Amino acid sequence: MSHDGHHSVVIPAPGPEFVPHTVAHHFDTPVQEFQAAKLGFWLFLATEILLFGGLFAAYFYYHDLYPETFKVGGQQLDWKLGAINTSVLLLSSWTMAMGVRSAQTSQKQKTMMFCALTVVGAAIFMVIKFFEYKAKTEHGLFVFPHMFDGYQVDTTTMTGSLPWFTDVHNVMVDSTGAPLPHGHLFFAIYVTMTAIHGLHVIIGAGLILWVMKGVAKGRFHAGYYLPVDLVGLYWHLVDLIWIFLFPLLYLVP
Amino acid sequence: MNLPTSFPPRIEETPVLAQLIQDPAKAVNAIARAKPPELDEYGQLPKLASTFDHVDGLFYFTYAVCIFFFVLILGVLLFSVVKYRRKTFDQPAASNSTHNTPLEVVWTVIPLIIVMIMFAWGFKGCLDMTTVPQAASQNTYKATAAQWNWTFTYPNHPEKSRGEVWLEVNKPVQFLLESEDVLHAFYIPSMRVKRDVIPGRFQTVWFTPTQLGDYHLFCAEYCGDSHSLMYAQVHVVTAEEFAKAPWYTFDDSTPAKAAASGESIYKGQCSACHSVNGVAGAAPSWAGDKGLFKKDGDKVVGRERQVVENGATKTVVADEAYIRESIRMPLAKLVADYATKANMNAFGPDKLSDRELNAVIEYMKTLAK
Amino acid sequence: MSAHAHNDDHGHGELQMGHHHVSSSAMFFNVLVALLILTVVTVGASRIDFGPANMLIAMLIASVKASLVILFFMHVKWDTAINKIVFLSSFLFLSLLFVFTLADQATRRIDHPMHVTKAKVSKEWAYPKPASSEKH
Amino acid sequence: MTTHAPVLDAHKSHSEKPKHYLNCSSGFWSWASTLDHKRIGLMYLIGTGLAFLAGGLFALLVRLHLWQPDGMLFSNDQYNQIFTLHGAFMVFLFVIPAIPGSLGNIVLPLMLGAKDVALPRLNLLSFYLWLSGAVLAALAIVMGGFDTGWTFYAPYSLYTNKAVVTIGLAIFMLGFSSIFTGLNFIVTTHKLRAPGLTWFRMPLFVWALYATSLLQVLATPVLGITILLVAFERLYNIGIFDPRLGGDPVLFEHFFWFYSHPAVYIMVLPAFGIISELVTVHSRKPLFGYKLIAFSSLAIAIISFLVWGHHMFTSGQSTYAMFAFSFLTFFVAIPTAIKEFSWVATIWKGSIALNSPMLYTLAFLIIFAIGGLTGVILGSLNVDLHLHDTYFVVAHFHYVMMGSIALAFFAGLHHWWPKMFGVMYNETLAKIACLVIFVGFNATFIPQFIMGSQGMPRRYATYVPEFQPYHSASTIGAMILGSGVALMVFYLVASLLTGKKAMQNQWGGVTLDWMSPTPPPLENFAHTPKVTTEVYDYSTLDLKSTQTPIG
Repeated sequence: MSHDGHHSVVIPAPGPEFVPHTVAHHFDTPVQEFQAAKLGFWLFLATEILLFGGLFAAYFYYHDLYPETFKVGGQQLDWKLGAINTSVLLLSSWTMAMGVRSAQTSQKQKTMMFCALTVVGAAIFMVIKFFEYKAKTEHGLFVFPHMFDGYQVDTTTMTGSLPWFTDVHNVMVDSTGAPLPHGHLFFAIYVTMTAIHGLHVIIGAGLILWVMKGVAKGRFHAGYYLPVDLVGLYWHLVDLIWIFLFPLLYLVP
Repeated sequence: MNLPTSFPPRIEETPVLAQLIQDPAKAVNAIARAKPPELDEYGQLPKLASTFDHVDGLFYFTYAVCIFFFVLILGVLLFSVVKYRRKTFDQPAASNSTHNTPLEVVWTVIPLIIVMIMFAWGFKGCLDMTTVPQAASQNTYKATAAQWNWTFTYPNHPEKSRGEVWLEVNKPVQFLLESEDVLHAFYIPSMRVKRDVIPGRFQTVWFTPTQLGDYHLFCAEYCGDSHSLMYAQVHVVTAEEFAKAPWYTFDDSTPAKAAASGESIYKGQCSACHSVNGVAGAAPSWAGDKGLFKKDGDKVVGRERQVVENGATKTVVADEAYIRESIRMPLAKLVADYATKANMNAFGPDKLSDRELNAVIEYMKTLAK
Repeated sequence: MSAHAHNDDHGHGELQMGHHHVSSSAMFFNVLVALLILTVVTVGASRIDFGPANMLIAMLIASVKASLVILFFMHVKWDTAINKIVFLSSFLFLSLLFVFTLADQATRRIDHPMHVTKAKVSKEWAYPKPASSEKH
Repeated sequence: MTTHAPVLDAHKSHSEKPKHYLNCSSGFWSWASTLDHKRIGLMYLIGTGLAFLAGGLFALLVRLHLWQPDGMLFSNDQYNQIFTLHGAFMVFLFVIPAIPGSLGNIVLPLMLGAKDVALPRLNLLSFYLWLSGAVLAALAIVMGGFDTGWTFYAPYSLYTNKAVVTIGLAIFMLGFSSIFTGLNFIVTTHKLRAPGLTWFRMPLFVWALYATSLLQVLATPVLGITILLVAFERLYNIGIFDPRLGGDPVLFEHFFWFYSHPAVYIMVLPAFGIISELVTVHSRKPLFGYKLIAFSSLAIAIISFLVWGHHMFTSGQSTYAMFAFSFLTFFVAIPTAIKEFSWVATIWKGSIALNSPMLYTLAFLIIFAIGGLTGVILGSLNVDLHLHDTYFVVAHFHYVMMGSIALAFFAGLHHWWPKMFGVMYNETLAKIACLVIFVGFNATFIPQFIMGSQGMPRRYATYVPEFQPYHSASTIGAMILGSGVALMVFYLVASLLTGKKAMQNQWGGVTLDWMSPTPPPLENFAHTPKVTTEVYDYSTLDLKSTQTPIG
């Protein structure tokens, strides 16, 4: 993309362990490049908020329609695990913020360490999530192996059942022992929200690993730390969503 | 992966553009019998047959406003194009004005006032249409929508009617709308009423029919294959005629009368899917080589047909017992050609009494050849 | 982790990438502590029944936590005006979805008390039974 | 104005032909991996153009089928698939991406004096997402088709045994393609404006694209999650929209229209932008009420988020919600009316060149007046209860979506065609085609207004016989319309092969897009231009450039 008249701007490396950064050809200044990318990323984060927003709207809608179902459903989740996971994510958000800070101040080793700690946090989060899902399967509240079995209708009695929702301990009942309306709905929403969130955790961890590759090569320093910053923002967003998911799902108000 | 297609979908599986034949059910559909309603004096709307005259009033008011603005815009446009046409390539504009604040205020404020009038008028009318008066709620019908037919339950009569409904003139009526499967919409153009029918809850609609006559009732919310065949007729009759319960025509005192009654049930409930001319449609035809009954001398006997029961193919005779089971529990034995398209709702005794079922079978027998 | 505080350099870094703000480690740590404390508060508040205000209180605490993350961890406090507007507007437009959808649902029941039954119309639609007899 | 062209390869510099973005490199890979906004725009143009032709073909089949009450060609099931294909192709593959993707991509950076869009790689990704979505949509036809209507209303879309998950995935991709285009344009407009190009010196096409982009970014994600939930519902019966499982189909409608009403403005705002641009250039007169038009674009964008419930007046919303939505709906009429009046006032006392882009523009102004005004009829609550889901609505939104947006797209295409390719099409044929399209369009949809107000419901494969005269008239109109479009495609393609050279500044525009060489070189401007004059100041126009052929 080199041609007459245009010389790309180069940001020098602050030290021998770093490499310089060349500003993309269509930007006149590094500031322009930085701000453009950052604005673009904030816009992307806004779309993520709205994407999750649809799920939250559905949550509130049905929480309003079937309050008892949601209350009892929430009691089936282990709030202690939820609280631990919340703390893990908050800690990892902190390590990510520190990672970005280290990149801003050209501290290569510390950037590496903090990014690695963040990935460890992501891993702990997903492992705990796995055990929670496993418990849901065992209790018949969301039987993952049967999730694609469809809605089974007994054609003689004309009653339907969901293979993924068997409620083996008969917990989705009201105080008189009568089944609550649409007990499955809480768990459907729980799994959908946490699974999409979990997917973001995995993607975020992948992005951090990718950034660590660049850190190792010395590409990010005080002059150019944009990718670290953006991935950091993404990771904080994942944390942000969980901050709302935790009280809504584990401590249903 | 098991997609949730086993219940209620009754959508025939037809490869795109593969089957260029017409739907056989059309020929017998009630639509063919429909008599067009009159139009009003401007020829734009069907003649109003209810008390909701504010719909017409606002419609024509808005229409007039639209025509005024359209003519205004068109006039200025055409005048400018003729008068200020560029004749030489370097001709400058006759004026370089970039704004005119009074003019801009005028064309912001005047439309604003006009649309606020429209809003208030429309909302007042809408309140009228959604607030059910006492008199109407005491005359509550139930309209049950299913793919693809309408069934009506009357306030003071045990019999239902299908594909047709009778109303008393000048008596406010409320319809309680329920759906058995997907979204439908209850739409009577001449009465100016429309309401979606939503599965899982009741919707209501009310009006006062003021003109005697027959009116269209359409399904206005897309509901699948035979959406356009989901038609019913509204008969507005005098109080004397209404007292005779004209929808109650069921008579099985003789086999011939039973067959006639069966035929009318067929037209209301079955004709959207089952043909009686031997052409296969969304469901097996009742007549023809793969039909139900055949003539054996002067006796009418059931034909043999291939069915799938619990996944196994077997041959059965289409006799009364088989037909009764197929209506009460349609998914028990599936006709082999349609085994993958399991698509019929069960007709329990609440929908089709034993006597009615026998009448339908009586009608089926008249199709034997 | 406060051991890292010794090499803090407060204030602004190099201006190669435009004005950017390097926050102090101590500040990040304080925010983290606040977030963890608020998590405990969330759990504690859920143990007390405030009646209809339960949801409001839970969401309020979550919003405070979210604001901390947004302002400090995500540096929004020091970001450009346009970036602030962009991110805030996503919440604003989301609230439109919430307000109109939930308002419709809530006022529908005033319209037609019948909707309170909010359940099966025709008997063919049983609730999916918690089929405890039917073990998978 | 300079005709500087970047010299890419020294050994080719002896070539006499000036290098521009079309001939600076060649070969499949140079296009498939290009980051140049103009090349990506051209690929969008070809892709969305083909989608338009496919969607148009489906429309002609629909119209042919409806020639007689029992239907002519298809079974009901096939008809339902064809009208769904028509709607889905036109909406998701053509109308939403066409103007931003093709003309927007090509013109926006030129108008800003930028070398490219801010995020060129994202731009290419956005095109490939569009392409994957298109391929997947085509695959869905083979995998069993889809017959839900483009609206995917639950619960029918949950129960039908067609390829709904596949088409849902396609729409998810198309949605993100649209988001990324919008995101890119916002960033470009904020960060890459040439020095001196203040917000109120930006051409109105840029303002319109900017407002569109806000909608794309803020509304489309909700469609994404809605479609995802429909897919989950079909795959593992979550019950959010399924009434059998306690879900509420009306919630689906809320989610869907939260996106799809703003989507109407995602479609129409760029069209407004094109018309604003063309009206001033071809009248050679500053745009009347520039600031009001610019702000009305933003006003429309914001109000459009508050009115989605007017698609649901019959679907069992509460009366309170209907009140709010109807009230707010009427407010959209005001900025829209302001635009229409301002365009007409710009033409008044202008120097009006009756060339083909201007003819398309005039056709737009007339058709959009009808489309907009009939929208007012539908905004009234009680009248809508009668007209909702009838052919009146069908005719209304075709007047807006086909009549206005497609015509504006054609107008813009004719306007920037010489800029994009350096050749001119046959003006006589172009004028004939414009007339044929205008006549055919009105012949198709005026009968639909009439039968709609008489109660003809939409999405009917068969109909009561009394509507046959209108349906037949509409079918004849559609054939005329189809032949007009065919003629247009013919002379546009022919111009690429045999067209005569365009002028440097074919129409006498004074915005930055006409200041770069024609066709533009790879990075648009040899030097970043500096803007010193107000927008649409025709006293600065160099009249000679409108008479000097390129090259």
